Amino acid sequence: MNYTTQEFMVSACSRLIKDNECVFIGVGIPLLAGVVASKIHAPNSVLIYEAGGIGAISRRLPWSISDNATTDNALVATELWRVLGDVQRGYIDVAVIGGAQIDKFGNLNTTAIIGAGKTYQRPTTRLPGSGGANDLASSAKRVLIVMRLEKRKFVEKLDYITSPGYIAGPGDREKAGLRGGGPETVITNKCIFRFDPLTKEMYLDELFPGVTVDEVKAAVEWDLKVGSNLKQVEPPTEGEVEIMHRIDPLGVVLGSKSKQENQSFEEYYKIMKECYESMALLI
Amino acid sequence: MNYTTQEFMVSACSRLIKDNECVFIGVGIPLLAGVVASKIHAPNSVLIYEAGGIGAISRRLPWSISDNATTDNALVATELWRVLGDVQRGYIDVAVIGGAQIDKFGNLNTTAIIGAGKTYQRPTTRLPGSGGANDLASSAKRVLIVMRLEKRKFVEKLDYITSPGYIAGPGDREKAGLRGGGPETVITNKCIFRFDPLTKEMYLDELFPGVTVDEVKAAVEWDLKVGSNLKQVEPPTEGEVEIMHRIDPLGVVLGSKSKQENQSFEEYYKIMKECYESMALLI
Amino acid sequence: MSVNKVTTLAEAVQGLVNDHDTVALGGILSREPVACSYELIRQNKKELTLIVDSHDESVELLIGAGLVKKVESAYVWVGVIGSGLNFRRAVEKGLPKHIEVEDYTNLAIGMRFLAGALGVPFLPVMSMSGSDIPKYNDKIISMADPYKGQPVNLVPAAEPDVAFIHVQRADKMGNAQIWGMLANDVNIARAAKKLIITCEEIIPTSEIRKIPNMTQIPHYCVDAVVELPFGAHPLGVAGYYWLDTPFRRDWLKASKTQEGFDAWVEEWVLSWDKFEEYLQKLGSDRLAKLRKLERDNYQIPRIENY
Amino acid sequence: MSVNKVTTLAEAVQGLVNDHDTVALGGILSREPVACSYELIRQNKKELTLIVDSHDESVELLIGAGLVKKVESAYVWVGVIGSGLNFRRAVEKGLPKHIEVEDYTNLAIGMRFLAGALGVPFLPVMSMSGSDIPKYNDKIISMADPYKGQPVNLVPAAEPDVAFIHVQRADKMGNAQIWGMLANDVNIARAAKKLIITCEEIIPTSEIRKIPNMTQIPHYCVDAVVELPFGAHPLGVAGYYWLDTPFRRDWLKASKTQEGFDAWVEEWVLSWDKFEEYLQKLGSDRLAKLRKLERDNYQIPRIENY
Repeated sequence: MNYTTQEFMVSACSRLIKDNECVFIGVGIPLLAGVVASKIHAPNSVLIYEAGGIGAISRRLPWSISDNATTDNALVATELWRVLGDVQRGYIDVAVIGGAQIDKFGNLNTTAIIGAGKTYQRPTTRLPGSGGANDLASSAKRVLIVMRLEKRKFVEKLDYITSPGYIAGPGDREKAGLRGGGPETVITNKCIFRFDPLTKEMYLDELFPGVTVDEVKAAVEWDLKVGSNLKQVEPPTEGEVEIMHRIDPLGVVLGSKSKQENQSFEEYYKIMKECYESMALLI
Repeated sequence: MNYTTQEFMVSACSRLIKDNECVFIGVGIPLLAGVVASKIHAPNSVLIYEAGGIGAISRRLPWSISDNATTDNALVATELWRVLGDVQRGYIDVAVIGGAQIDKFGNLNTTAIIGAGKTYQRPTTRLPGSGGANDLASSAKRVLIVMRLEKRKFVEKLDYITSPGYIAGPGDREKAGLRGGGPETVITNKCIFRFDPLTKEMYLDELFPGVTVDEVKAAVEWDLKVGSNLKQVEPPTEGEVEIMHRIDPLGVVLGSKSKQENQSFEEYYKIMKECYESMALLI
Repeated sequence: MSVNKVTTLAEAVQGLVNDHDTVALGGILSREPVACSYELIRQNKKELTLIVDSHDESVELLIGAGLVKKVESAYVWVGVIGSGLNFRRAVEKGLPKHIEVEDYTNLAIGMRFLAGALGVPFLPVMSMSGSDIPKYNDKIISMADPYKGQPVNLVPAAEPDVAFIHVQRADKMGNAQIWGMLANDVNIARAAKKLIITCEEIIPTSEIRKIPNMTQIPHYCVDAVVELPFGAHPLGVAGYYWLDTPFRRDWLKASKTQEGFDAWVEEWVLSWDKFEEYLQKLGSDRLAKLRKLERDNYQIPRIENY
Repeated sequence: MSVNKVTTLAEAVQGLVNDHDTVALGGILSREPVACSYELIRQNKKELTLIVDSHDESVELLIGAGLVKKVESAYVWVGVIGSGLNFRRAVEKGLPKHIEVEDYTNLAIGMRFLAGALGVPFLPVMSMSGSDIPKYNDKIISMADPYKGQPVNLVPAAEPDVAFIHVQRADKMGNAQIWGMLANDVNIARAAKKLIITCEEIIPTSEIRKIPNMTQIPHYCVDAVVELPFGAHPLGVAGYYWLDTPFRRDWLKASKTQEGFDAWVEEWVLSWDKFEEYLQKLGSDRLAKLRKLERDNYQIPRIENY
């Protein structure tokens, strides 16, 4: 059986969600991972969206952390500051976030690639900013990071630290007064990284089938350490893959982007209807 | 026509409420005053209760700032801190509060009559505390005070300032950073006091019929000034009195306390039913 | 999603409350957790510190029974019907034991709970300047705000060991929906280290999902859920029952002396084994009438999904 | 109680918004006041400072049209479907004009609105320590809290001159009931000096009174009420309509160049006299389908009083 990297990433991420956890979730791969987990091994986990939706059972794939689907059949529909206040208070078990740049201590940049001779106010590439990612990185008990392993993303030094990982090393989170546990795992399209409990440095822990250590090292700017017990990522099960496709029959996350590029309104309408009808069967 | 002092106080207080005002109201005389105002000259005023009820149209006389009746048919039912936050933000036009002791600058004590040789922790008479009164005294645009004119209530020096009036005189509220306008009027069972715009000192402005200046002065510890244009309080109209009795047919506020002392549950039930049936006619 | 937190009040109090705990109570007059105060008295939990905004019976009872070491509050009294006799006796005369007082305003207590709910160490308020409240309370820190130089008063986060909140409806997970005035309950629920929800009715989670905007307390704040109809008697619960004023007047009369209060506790709190017996003692006719006085005026609306 | 604040959007913007104003926008993706952004562009209100948490089209449009001097925000982008091209172009290349940025987190922006709503000059947050956010933002003041010595970051109150919030339902006085996620709207409403409510439907005050717990914005915060069905298009409104993704994709494609965006604004924002014409241009069939995609999944429940 063949799997796409997206399916691999969703499956790998979903397995890191435990039963009974409050899971603070972003859209895309984390969302699919959360739903797969709740249907397979974590039936009592609760998905939480930043803008106020807690425990929704959506029949539509949410397109953001705040669209209408994030409160469909929810347990709670409330305010953004209230939900992020609950994160700060320590109620959230696990958060899944992404980034444009990451360094070896798991610090993330989603604000700006400043670039040579440029400034924060006039950078080479402006990115969206923190959103709630810094709040989650600061206070969630566990943090999972999902991002593609590509050149200039796993860097020696960030242009701007948007969301703290272990900052400059052991003890720094405590000194900064951050209560969350910091990053635990980085899930990419080629491998999974974890963090050394003593040095807090990111190391290669699991490889996707067919990926080599050298291939990973080539994409990482710093001198990447490899775990003493390098594992291979377990492939998705058929059950996992079936569920993710029922949730995303139009391939928003799992499919190719170009497929949707020139969709007419009529096609969009038809696919959206199919999507919620398919999901209805799952509930 | 004869009027009771309670009827006089309700009427006098109600006339100080203007149309379109947000009126932050305590129970008892202020509540009746608010309802009378809304039925006669201030149809667009909105009554606000501290524990979260805004704009209720109750058919039952509320017994507190937080009972079930305070949100009956309300415009908003929300949180205590939110409503008092709105006071602090400056949304409230007029607040009506009471006190156990008052001084000439309109400062109020509702915390403790400490007494000679006693302490705050072990006072002669412990009182309930501020509740929201300090918050209202600090931030409401206008403050009306309702209390009986009795010995040892209008004192030279308070044992404890619970709610600030003009503190120690002109400029003190501004120095303390208080945004509300401070006390405007004190309504008693014998007269109405106001505050000199320059000295901020309380002076006698209106007498109830049959009450003498000396009688008032005798009950006030400091050397009370009398307004240059001493007026007589206009008696209640028949319309006002009719409305207040329809709202309080069991005389909780208007009647004598002793009447209710030994009421059986059956009597209570019957009177409460009459009360809301009577009020239903008014809505 | 089906973690079941339903238990009995006796078990919840036994398992989650310790002597010397700091305790917060929800509601104000409406929805005060009076039955929880009965249970704390029955289990004789001692040396409690209470953090409350403005409370009536739920606090008066604990003070009168000698369980309380300290009260951090804005207001302790018995509404319009009388004074806080137990509170006065304890503070003025040290009977049955002296309690330490720490005064705030309602907004300041509200901000203490909000700070606790947000996980921040303090919040600023504009109130209390120019009054004696900060003078007698070391925990209030006055400062000039670093932005505009305005005087503000900081109050510390309230982080009670345990809180009791009585609501209309909750599911077995603890998702609680409160109707009518909310007092400070949304924040108390989050500020507390342990939270016991008592409710008039446990409803299916599917009912909660019909109107998630009404869920003020999410399950993840909740440690125990107890179904406890009339759990606020003699006080009221919006949509469920109105104030039992004659009962309140009777216990207030009894509270005129410590002996009178002790006898009242003996009769109304210690004489039964289960709360149902307390309700039987009141009689079903009386309870039905209290319900009618409320429901003739207000009922929780029926929520119809399409 | 019948003060009528109903007006048209054109009049509200004309009367209540000035050049150089600080402007806040409600919603996030759902209920973003997109039609209000159209109207600001039509009236060419200039040199605006925006304070927003995480926004999509409502902010992108204003930036692309050159109305914005500065953005104080946590996140500006176009959801999952693409980048914030206008934002990037303005910050990176100064087209159509450079905008100053001031970064926060979503919680920090939320606390800025909460501070404004409470009338306090600042609030503390635990986030942002150990990151570069405070390094580039002078308004964030780091301090050791005076209670426990913990590091906290103070953020200043947001006090926008004017805010736009699009809701499902409001009455003529301005009492607004919001369903689904609330974002920061409850605080934005209170923090703003002037507030314009646009809504899908104006409902009678008697409907508001059926469920006062759902009134998140009291009338006393509100300066103008505008009935504006589809006022968030192409974004969604819970219970009313779903995202018009193809429309979003088209304007995003147009935004790839400034010229493309300008032409898009000409066609979709400046070519009509009334918002109804914009809706006619979209076509009633398309609007009906967007409504169906939403209502097959979620409708605002019917509230039945007994």
